[in-house]
Amino acid sequence: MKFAVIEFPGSNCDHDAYHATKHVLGQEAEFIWHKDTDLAGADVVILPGGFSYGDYLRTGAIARFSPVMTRVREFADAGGPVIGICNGFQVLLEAGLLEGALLRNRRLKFLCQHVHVRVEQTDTPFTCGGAEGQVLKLPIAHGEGNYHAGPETIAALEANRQVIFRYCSPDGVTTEAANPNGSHASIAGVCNAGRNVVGLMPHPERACESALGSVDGLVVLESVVSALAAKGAA
Amino acid sequence: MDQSTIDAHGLSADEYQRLLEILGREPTITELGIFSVMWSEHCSYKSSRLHLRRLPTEGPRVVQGPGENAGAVDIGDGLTAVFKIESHNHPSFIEPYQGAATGVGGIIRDIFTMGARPIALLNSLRFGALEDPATRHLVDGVVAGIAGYGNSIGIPTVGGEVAFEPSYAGNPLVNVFCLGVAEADKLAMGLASGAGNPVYYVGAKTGRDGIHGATMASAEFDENSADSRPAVQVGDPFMEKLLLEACLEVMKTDALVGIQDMGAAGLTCSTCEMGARGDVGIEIDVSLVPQRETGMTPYEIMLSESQERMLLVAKRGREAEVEQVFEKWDLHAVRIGEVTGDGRLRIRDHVEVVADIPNRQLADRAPLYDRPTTRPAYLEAAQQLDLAACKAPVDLPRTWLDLLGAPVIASKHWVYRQYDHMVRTNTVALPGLGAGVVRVKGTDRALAFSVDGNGRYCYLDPAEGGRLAVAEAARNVACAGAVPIGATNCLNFGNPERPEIMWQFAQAVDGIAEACRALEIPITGGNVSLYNETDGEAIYPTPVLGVVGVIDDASQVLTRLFPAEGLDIVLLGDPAGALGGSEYLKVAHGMARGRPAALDLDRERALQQVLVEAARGRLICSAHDCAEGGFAVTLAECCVEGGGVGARVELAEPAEADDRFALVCALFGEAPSRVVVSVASGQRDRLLAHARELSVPATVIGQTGGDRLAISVAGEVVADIGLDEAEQAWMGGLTRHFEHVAA
Amino acid sequence: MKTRVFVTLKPSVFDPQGKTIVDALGSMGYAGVRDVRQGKYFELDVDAGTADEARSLVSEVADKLLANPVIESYRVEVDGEGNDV
Amino acid sequence: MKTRVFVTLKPSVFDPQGKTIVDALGSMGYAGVRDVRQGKYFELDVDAGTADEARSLVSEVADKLLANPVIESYRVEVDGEGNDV
Ligand SMILES: Nc1ncnc2c1ncn2[C@@H]1O[C@H](COP(=O)(O)OP(=O)(O)O)[C@@H](O)[C@H]1O
Ligand SMILES: [Mg+2]
Repeated sequence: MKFAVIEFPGSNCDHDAYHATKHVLGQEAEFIWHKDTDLAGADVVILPGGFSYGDYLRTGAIARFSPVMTRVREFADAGGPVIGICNGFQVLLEAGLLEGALLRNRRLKFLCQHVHVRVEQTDTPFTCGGAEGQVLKLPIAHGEGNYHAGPETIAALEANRQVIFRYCSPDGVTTEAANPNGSHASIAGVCNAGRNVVGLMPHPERACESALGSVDGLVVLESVVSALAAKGAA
Repeated sequence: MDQSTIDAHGLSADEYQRLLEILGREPTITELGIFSVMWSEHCSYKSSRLHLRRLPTEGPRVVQGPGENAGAVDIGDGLTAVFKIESHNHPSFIEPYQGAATGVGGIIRDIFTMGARPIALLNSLRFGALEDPATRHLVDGVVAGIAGYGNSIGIPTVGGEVAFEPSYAGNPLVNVFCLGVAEADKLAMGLASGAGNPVYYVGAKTGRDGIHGATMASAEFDENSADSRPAVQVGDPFMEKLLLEACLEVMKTDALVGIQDMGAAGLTCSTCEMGARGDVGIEIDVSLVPQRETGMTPYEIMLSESQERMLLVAKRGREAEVEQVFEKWDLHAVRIGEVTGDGRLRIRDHVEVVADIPNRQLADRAPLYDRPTTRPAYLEAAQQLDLAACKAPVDLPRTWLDLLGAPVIASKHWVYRQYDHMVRTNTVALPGLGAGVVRVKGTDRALAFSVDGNGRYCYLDPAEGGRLAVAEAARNVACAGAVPIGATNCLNFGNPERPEIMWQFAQAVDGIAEACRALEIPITGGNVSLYNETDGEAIYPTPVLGVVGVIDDASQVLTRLFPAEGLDIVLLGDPAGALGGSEYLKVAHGMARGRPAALDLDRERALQQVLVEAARGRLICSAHDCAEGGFAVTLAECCVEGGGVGARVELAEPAEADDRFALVCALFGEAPSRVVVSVASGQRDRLLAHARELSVPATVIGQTGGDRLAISVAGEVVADIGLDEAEQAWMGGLTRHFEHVAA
Repeated sequence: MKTRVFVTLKPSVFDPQGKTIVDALGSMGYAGVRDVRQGKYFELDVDAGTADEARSLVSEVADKLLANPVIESYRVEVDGEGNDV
Repeated sequence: MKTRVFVTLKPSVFDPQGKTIVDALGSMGYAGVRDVRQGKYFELDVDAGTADEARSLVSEVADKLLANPVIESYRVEVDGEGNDV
């Protein structure tokens, strides 16, 4: 199975996504430069975290015009699994592949720390290996992760079960104190209507080895490996 | 050249005379500008060079000592750690966000210029008292600036230190350390060679930024400096990220001869130094230099300090390869000149020659001063500590909590949570847990680093302060389980033209040199920042040491936290502490007096050896150095943060038990070479035996467990606080000052 | 031709920056500042024959890039047009 | 009373954001955009009896908090004043 890790100018978690998929999961992985016009036959696309175009103007705003994004959109439209992590999530939102927007963190400061998120839905390729209500300990590192969408969008997302992760306390309760950035309804990650495109602010790729303090990110990355294996077998 | 122009360039009569000798004629204005920045304190180290020679710079692991853009030490597996520390004090005072941000940008360039991929940043910060809103504004801006740059470029900031003392109110210190890893045989050098080889300029366009920035860093502030502010440099971390990736990629091609970043004194310094190191000349045409503003003169182009620019010398015939790599990153390498065989730095504006200087002489004949030194008069009185007029504390638990909440001691999470400290997925000890530790992918190893320096100790005894700074940084690294293998230093002092300041400087260098020699930690580079004064008030003399250590097995890394209940607590080192220069004296009595406790270098060395070997043998479960606040504070720091465990300890009766301050000394007195470790009972005797072998005192003082922290002396509980109280005081001590700071 | 674009958060969107500024001003004694909203301001210098041309170019750029329609709205001003504030 | 504050980088100060936006627009085919400078825009609702009072309050606030005088300059507009652009 092959992961494509998209590299925008300024991406800085590209190597982390590559390391986690290639060296920890033992899968194939390839960097795809933002000017490339094909995805090298990848089965999964990762839009990594970082600061594409320095986060100038707005996070993800410039990256979404990169040539490679046309291919990513086609891949997603055809049902291919796409995950946007942190800045990658921001790019997916700007590109309209996911709904909503991310505002400055409630307290304005950039925040780097471990948080807990609850898995809300398990029928996406990135959560199928988890259990509903399972609590994952994952790092965040962002200044603009405060999820916002209009009331109708929120209602639709909730009705269609498109909220995939919510910030919560270690025992799984969503509280204001456990919401690090002020996100609406503690939303930490969402998926599209087709459920194959997922975006989240926490970094699963930073939590795949016990030396780094948590292995809960494996739930996310191993899910897609088993989802695709199952599909291949079927 | 008229005298006022010469004066405006800060050249003394002697220096100007030397310039005339070298040129054999009157200089052009561009030449005068070039000499003035190359011979400024900042670039030439004219006041400090003589002293820096006393620092030990050699050792079996040293791959690159001082002289290049950064030093390098061997870390095994054919890899080297490339690291350096730099100050950005003056710019950060003028514009805290941009000053700190561009400081980070500058030190990162020094590292990747050497061909190393930067993998960690640390910072050492000093500000005035936090009660002053102006200080809070500075702290907020500086921290945001460090975060803004480091986070964006994607290099984790894994540690540092912050202290607050009134002496830094008008002159904060912002020192930034960066470390990268390179293959030992692939280090790049900042040198030019081969007449006819093309010289390339790459990166941001040149504007009128920070012209005379290097001379600014070489003059003290006064009331007028607020008005004569030069254009502030604005950092562009996105550009630097592109440069970083493109330069590392270009270096893999072997089409490069040399490379150097344009830091202070920009194009002037980079052309001159690259030429001088390779003993060649360089000729460039400034009209080819990409410019952001119109109508720039050759003088301005040569002296601009615009950020995010690099100078490269490529091999003739390999131009296309170099240009292609930069194109890929949307950077356009521009050929602005070539290497020449005549040893001259020749600057043209189209066809007109605007400067023509013998390069070696510009670099090598920079002035060197043996400035007079005098022992400062304040020392006599300041070193006397008379507590007769002081009230001894009646409520020791209260004093304990007050110290835990003192901003110098309290948790710095308000600072480091703003820094991405996990990017690159190497950080195996998060900031706040002791030394920063990152693993080296592709090996089993990890590197640990700490930056330390106590300005108050140095103020009270500069030589001892220098020794203590080395020892503390190295001890912090050893507490993580790492063997200290190299150091860099940033020497922040006042005006060197004052003999008292120069004396502090010379003494501190002696102290650092002595300790580095004894602990076998070579200095591979560093930075000197002088003229840190405002209206004649100097900062505390503040040498900051950055020590790098290596751990062969990354899974053996230790932090400060007691990991479980039921462990034995052992104090390594002599239990006695002293109040001279202590944080207790400052917090409880508002005094900076006495002498810091003296360092025994043999003891220190043995202690660090015990720590490293105990970590390697997995004898101990945690280790934490007794620093500011003494034993009691250290013990609490082993317990607090997110579900820690309590502790109950028993100390021996102090020798001068009848002294009113005997208990205070035992609890809050400070002294080097003391470390609190936790150990599983099965390993305890091995640890004690091992310590005994190396003549390091080791005392079992208690056990971990429960939800209280209790210290008894001679069977009687003298201080007992709740874990939650301790945690609250410590977690809130710094943060509470920032509840109302706007963005 | 000189043009200006003002990007503001839609009224329904919470503005954490504005809120922090109001709070800070309150604690500095400026209680008279009741509300603050922070937006972005761009000055664009464009090649255009007429003010109309400039406006249509800049509006397109604002639509596509400068503003995020999910949370923001924008307003364009062009030199030489009668700009009402 | 409604007021507006425009904060811009001083002309000599480098604006990396503006530059990145121009470059991005260039590669999107908008070569007609020659230069972009990005600034901040604030809408302040203040208690003030007269436009003059509002202007002096807002100018003070801009000086102290909204603009960084070392690298930025600002301009204030008050509803009901004849604002020249
Ligand atoms: N400016 C900073 N940036 C990042 N981490 C910091 C900073 N200041 C302090 N820390 C972290 O907080 C912890 C405590 O710092 P310090 O009190 O200096 O420790 P020590 O007394 O062991 O030297 C360390 O882990 C350090 O890395
Ligand atoms: Mg320290």
